[in-house]
Amino acid sequence: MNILLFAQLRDYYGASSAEYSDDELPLTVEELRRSLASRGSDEFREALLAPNVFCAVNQKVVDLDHTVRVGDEVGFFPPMTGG
Amino acid sequence: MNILLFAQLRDYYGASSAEYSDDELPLTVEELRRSLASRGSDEFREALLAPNVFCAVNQKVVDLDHTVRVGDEVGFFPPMTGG
Amino acid sequence: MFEVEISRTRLNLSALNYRFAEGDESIGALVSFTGLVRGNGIAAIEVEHYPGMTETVLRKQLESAAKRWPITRGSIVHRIGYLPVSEPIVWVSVASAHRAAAFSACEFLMDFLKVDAPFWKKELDVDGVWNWVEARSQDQSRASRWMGRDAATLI
Amino acid sequence: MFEVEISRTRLNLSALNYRFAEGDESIGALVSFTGLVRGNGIAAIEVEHYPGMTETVLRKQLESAAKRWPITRGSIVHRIGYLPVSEPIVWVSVASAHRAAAFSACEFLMDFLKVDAPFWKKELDVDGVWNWVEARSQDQSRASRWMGRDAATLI
Repeated sequence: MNILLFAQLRDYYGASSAEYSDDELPLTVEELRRSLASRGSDEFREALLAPNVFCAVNQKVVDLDHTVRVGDEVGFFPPMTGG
Repeated sequence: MNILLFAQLRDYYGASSAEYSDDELPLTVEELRRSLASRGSDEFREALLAPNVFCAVNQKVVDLDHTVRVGDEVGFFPPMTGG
Repeated sequence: MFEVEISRTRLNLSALNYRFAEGDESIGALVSFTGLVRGNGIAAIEVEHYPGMTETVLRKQLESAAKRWPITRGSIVHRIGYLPVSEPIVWVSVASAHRAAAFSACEFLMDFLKVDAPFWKKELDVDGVWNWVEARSQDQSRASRWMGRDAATLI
Repeated sequence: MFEVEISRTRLNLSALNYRFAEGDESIGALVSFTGLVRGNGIAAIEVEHYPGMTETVLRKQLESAAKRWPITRGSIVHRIGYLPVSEPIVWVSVASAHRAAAFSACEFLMDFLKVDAPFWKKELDVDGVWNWVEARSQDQSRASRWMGRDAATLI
């Protein structure tokens, strides 16, 4: 699975997506977030674990207890600032 | 004095203004309105005496007890329907 | 920059919009209202006004809006004369740093234009008969909403 | 007619406005919002988005607006990429028979676009440094105003 990262999260991670092994799924969004956070810099970890980070599964914003399954598209991003 | 008439009031009166003798001034707007109403057709009288008719003195909407003096610009008109 | 214009000729919305936003870096939000002649059983309308009074009333409405909200620019352009269906009757535009003030001021201006600016419309029906348009009570009640409200609660 | 467009090139407001109102005689009111890059100490912004999700979210917002208010058309066009000061970022336009629905729907769309559509902005400051824009809590509270309100009370 490819986890998509946007804005600050992408900048801190240094890439717009992170590879993640399908073997570890299913996981909740929160479990996935903690696991992914441990892979990056301090800056990245802090930004990803911030309480206002959003997760979208299949392009829909979901809660932290949502279950991520094989084949899902997952994205993490900070609060939106369009318009 | 020329009293300006707009929309239905002008149509019913048959002219866009009505001559009025300065000698009769000052009068309240209501006195002026009743006096003017007696000069026109039944249709005109009814339209001018309708409770929702507006009077502007010097291009400002005023109440019926406002006093009209020599030199004032007076206009009567139905509720506005712009925009 | 507050402008009022009464126009005998077709409103050029592109030109109006283009010109309106230019040259002020503090502007972050533009809200524009365009009123069009609806074709509900009519062929055209004719609009008349009270020259002089109209401009005064509209300029005062722009001043009132500027006192209630931090708006940078405001413009009201109103057509008079003969207008076929779908033709623009009125264009009201407000510019501000932020959108809340621009939305509120634009709606406020339209609500008061409807009830306080001396314009009158008649409609040409499909049988070729002209009928004066009756004032709508909803317009009066929409304008009343703004009375006595604290400007701050609307931003 | 509900349209969503993500544009890499400068928004042509004249063309957007012109095209939007054409060909529907039932339309009596158009309300348009244009967001511009404000020059408060910055030289430019850069906007990125989540392709695919953005379009889905904006289309759903148009559908929500159409459920709450009797709107005839709705269009959201949002820029991405590098935008200098005063350049239009977003254009939201709503057409309806009457103005109340058009004003409410347009403001509703902007309020939710700000908090629910996956766009992110960074600003280039006068020292040439890029800074990510922080979300504003006011935007969240403006969007919350629409929650649980009966659509009828807003018309």
